[in-house]
Amino acid sequence: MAETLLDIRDLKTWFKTDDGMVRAVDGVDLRIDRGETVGVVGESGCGKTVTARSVLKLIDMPPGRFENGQILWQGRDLIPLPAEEMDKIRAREIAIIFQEPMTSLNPVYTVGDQIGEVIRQHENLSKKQARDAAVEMLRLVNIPNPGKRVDDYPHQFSGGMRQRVMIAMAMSCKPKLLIADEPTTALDVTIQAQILELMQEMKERLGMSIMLITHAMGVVAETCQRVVVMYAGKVVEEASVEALFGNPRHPYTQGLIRSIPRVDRGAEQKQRLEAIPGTVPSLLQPPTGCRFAARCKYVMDVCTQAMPPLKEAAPGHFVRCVL
Amino acid sequence: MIPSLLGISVVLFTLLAMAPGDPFDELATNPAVPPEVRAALRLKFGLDDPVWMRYWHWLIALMHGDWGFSFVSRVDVSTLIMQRLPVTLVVIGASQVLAIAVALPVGVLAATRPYSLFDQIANTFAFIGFSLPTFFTGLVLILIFSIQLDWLPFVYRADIAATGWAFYWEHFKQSVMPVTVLGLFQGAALVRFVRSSVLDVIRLDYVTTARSKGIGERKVITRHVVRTALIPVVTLIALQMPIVFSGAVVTEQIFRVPGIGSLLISSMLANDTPVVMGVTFVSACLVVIFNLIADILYGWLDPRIAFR
Amino acid sequence: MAGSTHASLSAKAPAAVPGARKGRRFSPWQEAWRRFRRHKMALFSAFALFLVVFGVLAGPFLWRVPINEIDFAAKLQGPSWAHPMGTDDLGQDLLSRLIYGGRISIAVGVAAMIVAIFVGMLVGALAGMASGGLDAALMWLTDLFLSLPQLPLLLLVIYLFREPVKGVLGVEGGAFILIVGVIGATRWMAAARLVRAQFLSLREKEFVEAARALGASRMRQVMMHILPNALGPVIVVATIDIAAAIIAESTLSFLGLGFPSDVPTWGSVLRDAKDYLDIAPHWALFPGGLIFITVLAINFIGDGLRDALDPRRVL
Amino acid sequence: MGKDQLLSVRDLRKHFAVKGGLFSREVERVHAVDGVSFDIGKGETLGLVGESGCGKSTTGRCILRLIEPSSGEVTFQGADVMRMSGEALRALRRDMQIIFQDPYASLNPRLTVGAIVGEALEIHGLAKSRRELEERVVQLLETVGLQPDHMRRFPHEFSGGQRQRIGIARALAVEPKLIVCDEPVSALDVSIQAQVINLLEDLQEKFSLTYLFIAHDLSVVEHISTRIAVMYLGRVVEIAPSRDLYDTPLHPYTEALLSAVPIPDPTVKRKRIMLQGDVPNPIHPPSGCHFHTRCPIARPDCAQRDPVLRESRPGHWVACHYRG
Repeated sequence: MAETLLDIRDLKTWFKTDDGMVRAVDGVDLRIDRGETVGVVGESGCGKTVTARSVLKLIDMPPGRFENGQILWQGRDLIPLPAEEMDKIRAREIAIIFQEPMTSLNPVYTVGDQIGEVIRQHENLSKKQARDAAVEMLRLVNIPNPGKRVDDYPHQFSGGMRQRVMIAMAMSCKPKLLIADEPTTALDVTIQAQILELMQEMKERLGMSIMLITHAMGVVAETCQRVVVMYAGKVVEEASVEALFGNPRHPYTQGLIRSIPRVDRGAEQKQRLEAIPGTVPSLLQPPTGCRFAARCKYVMDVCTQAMPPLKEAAPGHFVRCVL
Repeated sequence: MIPSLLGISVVLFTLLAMAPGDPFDELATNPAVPPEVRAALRLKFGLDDPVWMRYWHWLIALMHGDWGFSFVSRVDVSTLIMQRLPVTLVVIGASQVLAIAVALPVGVLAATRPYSLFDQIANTFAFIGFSLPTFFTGLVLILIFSIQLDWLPFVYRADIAATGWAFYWEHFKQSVMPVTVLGLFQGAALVRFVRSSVLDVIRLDYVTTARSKGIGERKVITRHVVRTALIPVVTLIALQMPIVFSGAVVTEQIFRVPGIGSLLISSMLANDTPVVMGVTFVSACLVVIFNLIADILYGWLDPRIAFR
Repeated sequence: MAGSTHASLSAKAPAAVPGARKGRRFSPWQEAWRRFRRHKMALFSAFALFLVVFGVLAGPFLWRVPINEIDFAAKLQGPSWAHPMGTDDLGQDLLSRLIYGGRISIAVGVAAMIVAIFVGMLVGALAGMASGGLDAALMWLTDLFLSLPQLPLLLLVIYLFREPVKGVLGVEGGAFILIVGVIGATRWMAAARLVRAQFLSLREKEFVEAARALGASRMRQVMMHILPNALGPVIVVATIDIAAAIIAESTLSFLGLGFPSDVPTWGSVLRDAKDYLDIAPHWALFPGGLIFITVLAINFIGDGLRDALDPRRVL
Repeated sequence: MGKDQLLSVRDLRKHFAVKGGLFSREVERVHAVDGVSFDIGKGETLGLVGESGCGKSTTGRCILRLIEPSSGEVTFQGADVMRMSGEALRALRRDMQIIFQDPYASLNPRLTVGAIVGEALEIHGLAKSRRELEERVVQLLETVGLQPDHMRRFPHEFSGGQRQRIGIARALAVEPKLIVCDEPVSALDVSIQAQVINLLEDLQEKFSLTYLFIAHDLSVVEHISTRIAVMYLGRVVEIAPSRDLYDTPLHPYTEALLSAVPIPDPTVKRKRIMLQGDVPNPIHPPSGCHFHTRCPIARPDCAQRDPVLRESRPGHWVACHYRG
């Protein structure tokens, strides 16, 4: 078995709001091994982004706080780590890219400055050397004419190019893990394909792992080896990508897969979409039982009484359902 | 900039032209001026010309620095203003520096620790600061530091009979109160603005990106937050210049600082119209110049502007 | 002040899922009141302002000492039972003079705000609905007025027009109209810019587009969809404008260019008092304190309203 | 297209002026819509797909005259939409409606749901009394799957999917014939998307509606549309029945677009056509065929000649010099 890089255990990240405590992440277990791509899927508000940001402790505290759990990075818990120690992990060991390439770069500095800043922080380089390294990174992510573009400001780049710059920045210290938080959601489909391919290429070149946060099942199916499905702050299913799409066990996962229109199906297979009725429950006072119970078509009495545990239904296939 | 100055000159001229009576009333009521001289003056200043002609002549004269003649002091208005202007600029400049020096750190600190005790105290003082009218703060300071404690003089004297360090010390002592009054009033409004501007920036995605780089919170705040948050602050400082001038007029009046503000008030009370017009125009010009400086600073702070 | 940035802070926290407050229903105005109530200083200030306004309105009926009763025997006295706020150099009762002055100051503040907001909304709405030439011209005018030094201009206008207006409208009425008009005329720009910005952003909003697609007339679009949504920030600016106008009026009076010298306003009482600071500090502290408390209360209420009506803007 | 045609668009263009400099002169022009033509038959759904900035939303709004087009013809039920004004335009508003993308921005936060849905009835005088209006609003809410007591609530009390239903009820109030659906499900979560798509399909059947369905998501468009028009940089590059378009795409852009759509099935392996670079700036669109800068099969003359949309197979139109 491969070496475990990241091991999140029973993580609870809650937010204090005017209306009460929002349990955005409410007991999440997640493991990422060296060299693998793990997809974390779920709808908006399911806690996938908060989980990702919790790993790098990028949550504003207050209003957020770690209520419980451990984030073990190569065996070391990050939660109690002091800020200076955490800064040595950021970018050098774990890097992150975000959904909105348009707003993720500081508009008042050149992209060269911003890439150079990371490099100089973690490696002892001169300004000139850092600039050269930034040019090299831009070349690596296939930005045309990197020697010239390194002095351009973010607003002079298109959305897809900015995401490339973000990837260049994230890769510049050769991290072991890249957290990609909806990296292609804001991009057009042809640009999305380019970025996904670039990430794949980077992964192979640097031998790193990827934690891919997304709501698009298609993206997961095409890029990940293992998938974690989240619903209302909890992991409901975890399996290899083949097992998850071939034999989804949780009713939510099943619904999610069946509610997507499939462009590859012929007319004869075309059918009405299977919608999941209702809406996501409030994370302020989540229901006591299974959080999906109110929308589940197989719901039973036992579902509303206690939260079912995440149990191994088949080797490597975990599901949080009594069925 | 030129259109604004022209606009201001039109506003001023319109006011002057609409005002009843004639700017030469003062001369008219003065028995020492013979009627034929008055008629000659009317002709010279073209008072019987159509309005636009009068405006044109007035504008040309204005641009040549020919701003008229003070009826009271019997000197050229431009000379009078040039005598008084440096004092005002020093007071305003010093108070702006004080305001920024107080507001920047306090505002940034308050915004990085929202709802902390520090934030709440800073916020309360900011509210008190800009709710206190300058004339009242001035009187209270005089009451405390000049009358009760007798530390500081409450009359500003232009002619200090001292040399060397003593000269500067006296100047410093008499400037403390006017500068403080004006500076704290400005600073209070600025604290709130800096705080909100920083709060706006601190939520942005690129600040999270900066944090994820592991460069440390200090660098994140100074390099990535403050720099961008300053952009709207610069605009606000420029936009507030008219208010600063208003404050300066009052402060100069209270502490009897011989600047253009007190010149304005004394000329009004003495019905010295050319001086009143001149001072108003000069202060308008200064505001426009400050706006221009702000625009330049803005372009320098924000690279996106240059490409528009 | 707690509360002034609630919205901005919780923006990062995941949005509370709708339906979280099931059963409790709030109209937008109720929601605003709920937020306003959380701003403790604003609530307290509203109470303080109510006391001041009630005091100056009901004061003359409760405290019947005439404002101009001269009593040299009692001049420059500190607070006492006979004169709760002391007397001035002519032995006139300060309490009744300040009650009278408060009426003027607050009336000027409110009236000048109405003028400023009316002009500002008119200019802003016109500029915001008309695009192109008219918009550019109106905004140029607004920027021009913004760069005028307000106080010198105020003083200039009053200096030039005081006499003729007095001739037409009488001493006190003339001064009132002139001061209100001039303060209003130099303070409408903020409202104009704000209303224009609101209109520009709102008229592109999809719900306005939907109304257009339904065939709503331009008037209906403005009155039903744009204006009600633009109103929140305008109310905030209007509130703070009252405070600014009170300061402006007091400043004019303090400089001796406001109301005629025999009319006691808070500013003019302070002006008279400033030469007696050493022997009768109470004379200056009472009017100054009243201006301060009134202005502070209004500013806090404005802040509370901002939290309630316009959660995203902070200044 | 025959006599069952409801809407016909010919050579529609919209240029936005980019203003700048002193006195806001027009300095540049964005060619948002650059000569678009298509027809929609009664009861069908025409999908309009393309990437952001290709002009698909502008096209939809120009048809409704929410944006005044720069030139071109729009004929609705035989009437010239471009020349309508006053009463005729008001009448048109009853026949053509729109559903928006952003369920948060598309409902006036100050009005109750009842007022929002009832507004059209009020404007067009479709209800004689307060009671009749309320009854009609209740009926509309039930049609889109909401409860009658929802009419007294305000938009902020609803989730995204429910708000989208309110927007649909508002559009249905005037009993339109054509509804322009402008990215109606893009802002919704996957499970909610399916609810809204199903609702739109049900309503189409129930009220024999015609849709112009604008979206960037090819799988959604393919699912709901009878025919699909693909747009690139202000122009339609291909129109075909939806299955036909998927099975045999002719235009190289359509081909690349289809191959880039991720399939939620790890067992499906496809060859992906990777397009190079980004969509060019619509201020300076490339000469000739707008796609030639990224086209894998471009030849030198593609930069010179504008391709015209021609019928390569019955019902399958394509604008390419070398395909079809």
